[in-house]
Amino acid sequence: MGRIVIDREVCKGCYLCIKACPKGLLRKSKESNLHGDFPVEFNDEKNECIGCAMCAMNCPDVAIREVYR
Amino acid sequence: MGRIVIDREVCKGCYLCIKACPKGLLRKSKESNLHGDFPVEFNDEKNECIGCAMCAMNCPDVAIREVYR
Amino acid sequence: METLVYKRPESLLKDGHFTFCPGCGHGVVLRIIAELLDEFNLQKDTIAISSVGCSIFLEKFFNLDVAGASHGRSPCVATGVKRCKPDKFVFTYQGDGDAATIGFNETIHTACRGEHITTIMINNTNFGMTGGQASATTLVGQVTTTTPAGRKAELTGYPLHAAEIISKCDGTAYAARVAITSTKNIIQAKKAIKKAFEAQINGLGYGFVEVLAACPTNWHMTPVESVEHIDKVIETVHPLGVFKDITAQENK
Amino acid sequence: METLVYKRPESLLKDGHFTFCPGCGHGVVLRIIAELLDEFNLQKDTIAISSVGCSIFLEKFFNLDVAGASHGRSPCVATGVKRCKPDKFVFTYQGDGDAATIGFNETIHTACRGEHITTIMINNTNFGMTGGQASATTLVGQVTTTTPAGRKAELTGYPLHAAEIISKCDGTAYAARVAITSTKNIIQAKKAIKKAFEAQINGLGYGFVEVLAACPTNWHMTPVESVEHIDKVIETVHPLGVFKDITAQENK
Amino acid sequence: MNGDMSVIISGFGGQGALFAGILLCHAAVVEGKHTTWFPAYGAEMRGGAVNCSVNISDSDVPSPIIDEADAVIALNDASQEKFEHKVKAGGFMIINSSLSHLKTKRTDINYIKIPLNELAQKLTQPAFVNVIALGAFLEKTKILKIESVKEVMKEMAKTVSAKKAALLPNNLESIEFGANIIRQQMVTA
Amino acid sequence: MNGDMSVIISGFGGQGALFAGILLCHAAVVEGKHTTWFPAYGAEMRGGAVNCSVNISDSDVPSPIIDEADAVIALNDASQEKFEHKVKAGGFMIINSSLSHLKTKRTDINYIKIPLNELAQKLTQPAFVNVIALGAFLEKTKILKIESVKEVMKEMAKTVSAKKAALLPNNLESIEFGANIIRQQMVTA
Amino acid sequence: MAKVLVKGNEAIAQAAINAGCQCYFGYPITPQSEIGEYMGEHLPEMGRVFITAESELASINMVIGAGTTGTKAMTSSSSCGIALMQEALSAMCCAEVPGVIVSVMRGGPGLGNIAPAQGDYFQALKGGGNGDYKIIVLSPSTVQEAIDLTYRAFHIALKYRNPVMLLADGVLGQMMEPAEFGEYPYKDPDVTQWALDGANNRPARNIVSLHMPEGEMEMLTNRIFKKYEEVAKNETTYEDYLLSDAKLVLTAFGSVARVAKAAVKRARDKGMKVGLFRPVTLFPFPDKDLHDTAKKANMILDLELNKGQMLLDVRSAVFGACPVEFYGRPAGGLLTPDMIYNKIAELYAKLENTTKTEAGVR
Amino acid sequence: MAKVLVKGNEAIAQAAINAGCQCYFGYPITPQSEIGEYMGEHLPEMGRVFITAESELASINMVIGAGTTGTKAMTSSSSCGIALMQEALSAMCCAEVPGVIVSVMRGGPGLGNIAPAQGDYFQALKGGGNGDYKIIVLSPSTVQEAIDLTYRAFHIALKYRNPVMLLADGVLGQMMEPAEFGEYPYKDPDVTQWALDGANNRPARNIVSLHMPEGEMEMLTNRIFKKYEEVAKNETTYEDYLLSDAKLVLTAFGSVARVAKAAVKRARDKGMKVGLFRPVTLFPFPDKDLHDTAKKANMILDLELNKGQMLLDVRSAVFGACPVEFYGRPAGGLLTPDMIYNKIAELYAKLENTTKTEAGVR
Ligand SMILES: Cc1ncc(C[n+]2csc(CCOP(=O)(O)OP(=O)(O)O)c2C)c(N)n1
Ligand SMILES: Cc1ncc(C[n+]2csc(CCOP(=O)(O)OP(=O)(O)O)c2C)c(N)n1
Ligand code: SF4
Ligand code: SF4
Ligand code: SF4
Ligand code: SF4
Ligand code: SF4
Ligand code: SF4
Ligand SMILES: [Mg+2]
Ligand SMILES: [Mg+2]
Repeated sequence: MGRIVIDREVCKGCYLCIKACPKGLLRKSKESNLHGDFPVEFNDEKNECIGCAMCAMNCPDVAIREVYR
Repeated sequence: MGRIVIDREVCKGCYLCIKACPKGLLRKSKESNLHGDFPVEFNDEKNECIGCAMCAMNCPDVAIREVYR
Repeated sequence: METLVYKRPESLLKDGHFTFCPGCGHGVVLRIIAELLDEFNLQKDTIAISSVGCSIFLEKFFNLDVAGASHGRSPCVATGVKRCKPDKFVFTYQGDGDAATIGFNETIHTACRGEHITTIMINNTNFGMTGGQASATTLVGQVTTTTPAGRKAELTGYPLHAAEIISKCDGTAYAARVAITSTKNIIQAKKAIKKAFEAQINGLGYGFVEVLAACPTNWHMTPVESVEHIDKVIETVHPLGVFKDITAQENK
Repeated sequence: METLVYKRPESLLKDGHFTFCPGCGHGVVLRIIAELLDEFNLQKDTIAISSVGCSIFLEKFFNLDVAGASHGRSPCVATGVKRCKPDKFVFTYQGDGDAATIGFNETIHTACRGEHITTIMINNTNFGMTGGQASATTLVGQVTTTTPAGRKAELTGYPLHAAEIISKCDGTAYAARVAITSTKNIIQAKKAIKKAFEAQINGLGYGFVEVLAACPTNWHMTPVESVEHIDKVIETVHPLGVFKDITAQENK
Repeated sequence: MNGDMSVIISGFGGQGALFAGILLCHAAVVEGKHTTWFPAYGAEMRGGAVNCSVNISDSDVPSPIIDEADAVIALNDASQEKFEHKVKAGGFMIINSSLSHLKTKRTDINYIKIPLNELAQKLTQPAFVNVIALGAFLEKTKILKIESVKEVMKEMAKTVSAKKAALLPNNLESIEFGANIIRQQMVTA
Repeated sequence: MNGDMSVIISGFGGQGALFAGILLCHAAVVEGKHTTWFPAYGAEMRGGAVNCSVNISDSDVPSPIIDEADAVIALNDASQEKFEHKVKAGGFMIINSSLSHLKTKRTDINYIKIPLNELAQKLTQPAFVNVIALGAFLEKTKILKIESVKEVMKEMAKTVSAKKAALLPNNLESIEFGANIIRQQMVTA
Repeated sequence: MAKVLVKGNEAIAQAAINAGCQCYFGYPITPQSEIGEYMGEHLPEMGRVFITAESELASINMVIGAGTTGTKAMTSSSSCGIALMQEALSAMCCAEVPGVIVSVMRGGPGLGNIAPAQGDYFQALKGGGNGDYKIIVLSPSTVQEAIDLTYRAFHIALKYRNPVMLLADGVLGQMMEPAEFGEYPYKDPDVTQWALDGANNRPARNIVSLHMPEGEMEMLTNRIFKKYEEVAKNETTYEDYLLSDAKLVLTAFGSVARVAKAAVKRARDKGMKVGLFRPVTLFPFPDKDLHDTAKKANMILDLELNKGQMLLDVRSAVFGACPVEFYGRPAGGLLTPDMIYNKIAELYAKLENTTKTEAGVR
Repeated sequence: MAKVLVKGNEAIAQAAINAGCQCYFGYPITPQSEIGEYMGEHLPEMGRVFITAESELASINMVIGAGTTGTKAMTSSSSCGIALMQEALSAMCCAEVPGVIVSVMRGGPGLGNIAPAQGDYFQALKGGGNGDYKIIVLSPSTVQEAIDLTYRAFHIALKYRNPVMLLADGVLGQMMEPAEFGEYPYKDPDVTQWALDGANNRPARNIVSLHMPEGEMEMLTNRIFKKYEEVAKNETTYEDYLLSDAKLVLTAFGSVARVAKAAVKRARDKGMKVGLFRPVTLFPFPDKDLHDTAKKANMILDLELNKGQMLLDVRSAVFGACPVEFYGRPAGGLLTPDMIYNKIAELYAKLENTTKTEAGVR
């Protein structure tokens, strides 16, 4: 059971993490951040996150700051 | 039966032709030329030259101007 | 109890954030480098050489001493630094324009000299910073701002294969081409960069890692399309692989 | 009746003579080039690019139009010439310092572009003209004026293998290393240069021939010792061979 | 209003500040006026600040660089901050109130606050905040005819890619909409 | 002869014109004099012309470049041709008559013709025409002591390769022989 | 032909095409990459040559190759890129190879920044190449002039067999204004007398820059400097803007000159006798004309986007005929009409209070 | 220490070693290859760094690397080799990287020839790098001074964190004369405050030349030019040879100055009031001193082995205080004492016949 921390102001909305997450736990947010980008949000209602950090590894902006397992 | 023409003023006395001639028909001259080099001379008393032009091919200075066969 | 399995590497500046475009490959590679510096505990002993291209602002990203080089010359600057500070860890971070186009001579001769430095070359097959013109690694057919009709081999020739050539230099200890297009490839890329770092740390010679990376902005693709493009198209021209690894030979 | 089986090639200047030292390898290669220009009847249609090194005075040897390049840049000058005069025959004549040291980037990128030109590179493993300093192709252990104690790999690395690297460029049609140390080798060398010329004539791409040649003066050897040194020592480091020949591949 | 006009259009990369200026200049040429366009770029790759200075005149324009502008169009807060002091006394500033909540600082100029991003949502998508602002600017100044800009848009559509050309109706709608904002005084001061 | 002397030594590459000048300068230093040596090289790789200008003086030598030389040593014909006009009126020129059969052109200078190459054959081989000429020059001018040059030769032999050091006796013999040429007037005028 | 709205960089590129430029060799650099991009789009279509070279070193040497065949060729770059061309530029002057180089200055030194600047006056005019040589340098102030001088550059490069540099700054390269292309107005000289095209039934030719025999280089250099005197006689060009009665004369080149004009206009409105002397050719520099102008003036104010580079030529030309003041900003700082006007007002006030002053030393 | 007979090039090399030069990076070129050869022989033995770089571009950038660590490093080259270093030199000044560059001028332009010349004054002083920057340039006239100025070069490079060039000509590089090495006489500044050696328990440092934020480069340039004012104040050096009553003042640098001295001596013997003003620092140029000298003189005769390069600085400094004449030979032609003497006699005769003349225009 895992958890991730996203810095939504740093996220640029490239969505490579969405592609990377084996559990499909990331999605585009509906609200833009201060830069006008639509960051991703962590959506793990069913506690599926395995803390594999694949999302973080694929993030070009280190916007996924922490991953817990 | 061959023959070669050496330009003794152009010859710089490197003696690569001596090394190249399969018949040993070239030798260092005893007199220097105007540049102070001791050119080679063609010494084919027994008419051994086969006109193979190996001497000319090895000459870095095109000092062996002509080869006849 | 929750354990922290991943965090932002310490070798990055606390408040620094990358100024790259969304989905730009530079970010992933810089993070990998920072992670490795953390793992090797090298942050304090590193001098990084920045080069001219989108990554020019290394000092704004890394908590490292940084010397800036002119376009293509970072291997020389690195050589000067390393020869004066042989105990320090010295790497150059360059683009394909920098390391393989204007500066390929410097790269090659540094490799031949077997300098104990490491070069990470980000190959996004174009000059990213100046707006996406064709570089020496641009694919035949690739549309760039200087080849709007696609690069034509008859007119401007063929892409240069940097890692392969560098592997032919006798001073090279390690040369590889990797990509960062998937978790698997990212893990591979990190391994390769680690190997190249170790070549320096162990005094074996020059380490060179070419990383195929996305430039979504100039490719006019989304980031996701871009990484797919690398896997599907670019890797057929610039194949992934380890082209030289003198430790592997020793092991044999 | 006597037949003339060999004469001084017409493409050499009538009154020109080489200003090289006795036994210098440049002379043999220039003669081979002149012979081939005669054979291909190209004298009238050739523009030769001279480079900086002992061979710089091409215009004093050849009865050819000559453009002089700065040190290392003759492939660029040749490119400019050839692109403007695609029907002319264009070759560069360079040393190892010129083509493989300061100018190796130009050589490589010209090869990658597949320019329809030919490069003859005389590798005498040093800077002849300036007095025998170490170049990129200098052997480990070789004594030169800048390595009076012999080139040390730990300090200045390893020799660069030009022909091998050029063969890795996709625009290269032909790349070979030859020597002119014996009649047999001279015949081979001429064949290689002929192949490289044909690559241009037939529009196949870039031709590159590296010729191992003696520099007796700076090697402090007699000419005869020098050619023996090439065969015995230099060829073990810079091996002879054809590293790329796209016509051979086609034939297969 | 006489025939001379200097305007600075500023925003972050992607908002089209530069393009709005280009449209304006082209329209000036259509009307036979003298004009200059001069861009400036920021340091960042992502979302960097950009702006352009546009002069329109009946006679020669010596300096493309503007000391004091008759008008400033600020498409975001940073632009407002940077250029507020550049407006000539008596001039005006268009502010994108969707992205800027900064207090205005001057009393000797007019402010035209338009919630450009919000208004843009009401149009056929995509709609263009830069073009909307340009429409407003032209209606306010009457320095050039809206029709001239439309003509330019149509001409441009002929030479660009089909994908871009397809946006012509959106552009035409945006500029007209921008003009209407002024006509209908949908602005806050 | 006062303490000032300017001499040009010239020949083709390999004849040692430059080295003769260096010996001279070193000897000047040994005797605590001021001195300059300045070389010039020709364009050819093979047998190109080389020369050096040497000044010896009791005071500062401002110019290493010589307009008019007190003496010229011409080791071959080309050197004679090139430098004959450079000799100061009243000065002299040593000519290597083995390699030069040119007519002399001036009446206001002295000529010392020495068949250097032929004479060298008489010495322990190898013998050095440049050093022989230097010996003659010194004996003629007495500007420096032959002994000083010998001292320099001995010092030099200590720092060079064994192969070169082995030539010390030949050098010593050559210089002495050169001096003897003058002493015994084995010259033609 | 009608006026079209065109960006400086693109105007230069199109003008080069109109001038018959057959080859473009270049390496991208801001703020002039549009030139290469424009060429990359258009030249191949026209069957002309376009190569993105591996470096600026390569570009300029390709230009040399083209030049030796008498073909019109061009490269363009900026600041640090131009720095890499210095060896070749010197060699070109020596071997008398024609070619056109466009330099669009950005902020320096070093990588500097990409803002407009004029810090490369020394680079263009005094060069970092070795030896005595001169590049002919043309300095446009408007987009129209960029077109006209591009035409002229191609012509005189061939005419004098010398490199010609179009020295623009980032303002001019990046700005747009309406301009007219017209037709290439020159009749170019015959190149067949010297160009390389194979020694077919004529003596072989060579175009080289090494000349070892004693005295040969000196003679050559002197001959080339005679040619430069010709160039000076025929080509020296400057703009006289309200100089006839000017007490305070501004000197400025390129985009600064047009900004200065705005300030001069304002000063004239206020009754100040101010004029502008704008060198159009930076080499040949209008020494004599400037000296004569200075003799009639009370003061010269040199304006540049640098720390004072043309200033040296101005001082040498003025040579004490009147005092010379300098006002400039380096490395991307811009001079605006206001700034210049204020400086004018300040100096003019002083002038009113003094008579002709003694020459100052920089 | 006793005087030894030493060749200019080797004196420079040995002086560099004495000065504590830890690294030499270079690429051979006549007439200075002896410097690299000397270093290649001695540095490795001493455990110091010697690399024959792949080019001059590489050499100077290696010097930069060494310089960023605060290590004393040097390169040497000639003419076309120095041309290739221009980009890096500009970057060094911008990033404030110390380093010593020895330039031994040969005949130019282009490959030119290998004869001594002074055609690279502009190259050294005005540069081909981009932007506003200054290299400190020291010009020795004797082998002794070559040693002393090499010492000084290493010191002030570190002191001001700027490249320093020793500008010698082929005469000085190739000639031998007795000289004394002595000890390196300077106490060098502490570099640990800025040098790169890993961000260990201190904030990370950077030494870079790109500064994009608006105004940053301008501030930086202005600060560096303030530093240059410091340099000018502290370091400006020239030699005054019989100037006090001179009516005709010769200006010359490097080896020409010593030849000129011989001519001055002769002229003085003939009763002519002639003197020599020899700038030792070419940047900082002794403007003010020269101007003051010119004010007292009736004429200046500038002598150079080129077509008139320092002349521009001389004219700017003199600025009309007296007329300036030029006499020079380019591309390997030498000035001899006779030639200079004759020119002196010619001009002096004119001077005697006129009073102070009006300032001419070059
Ligand atoms: C000498 C020189 N030439 C050109 C430039 C302009 N320039 C800056 S970045 C760049 C290209 C960078 O491309 P690359 O190295 O591939 O890096 P990327 O931006 O793609 O990561 C160029 C050509 C320069 N700064 N200096
Ligand atoms: C830019 C530049 N650097 C250095 C030189 C000096 N230089 C002249 S020839 C030469 C070396 C030539 O060596 P190579 O190319 O191997 O030719 P070789 O004489 O051995 O045949 C050098 C370094 C130069 N002319 N230009
Ligand atoms: S840690 Fe793994 S499972 Fe969790 S969000 Fe990231 S990628 Fe998905
Ligand atoms: S990968 Fe990073 S930047 Fe991209 S969308 Fe995910 S969190 Fe945001
Ligand atoms: S032709 Fe052949 S046989 Fe005759 S001399 Fe030459 S090498 Fe000897
Ligand atoms: S090879 Fe040629 S140069 Fe050498 S000795 Fe024989 S003839 Fe003479
Ligand atoms: S232009 Fe390309 S390489 Fe540069 S930051 Fe953007 S995506 Fe990355
Ligand atoms: S120095 Fe060497 S390469 Fe040059 S001419 Fe002499 S032998 Fe040939
Ligand atoms: Mg790239
Ligand atoms: Mg060689």
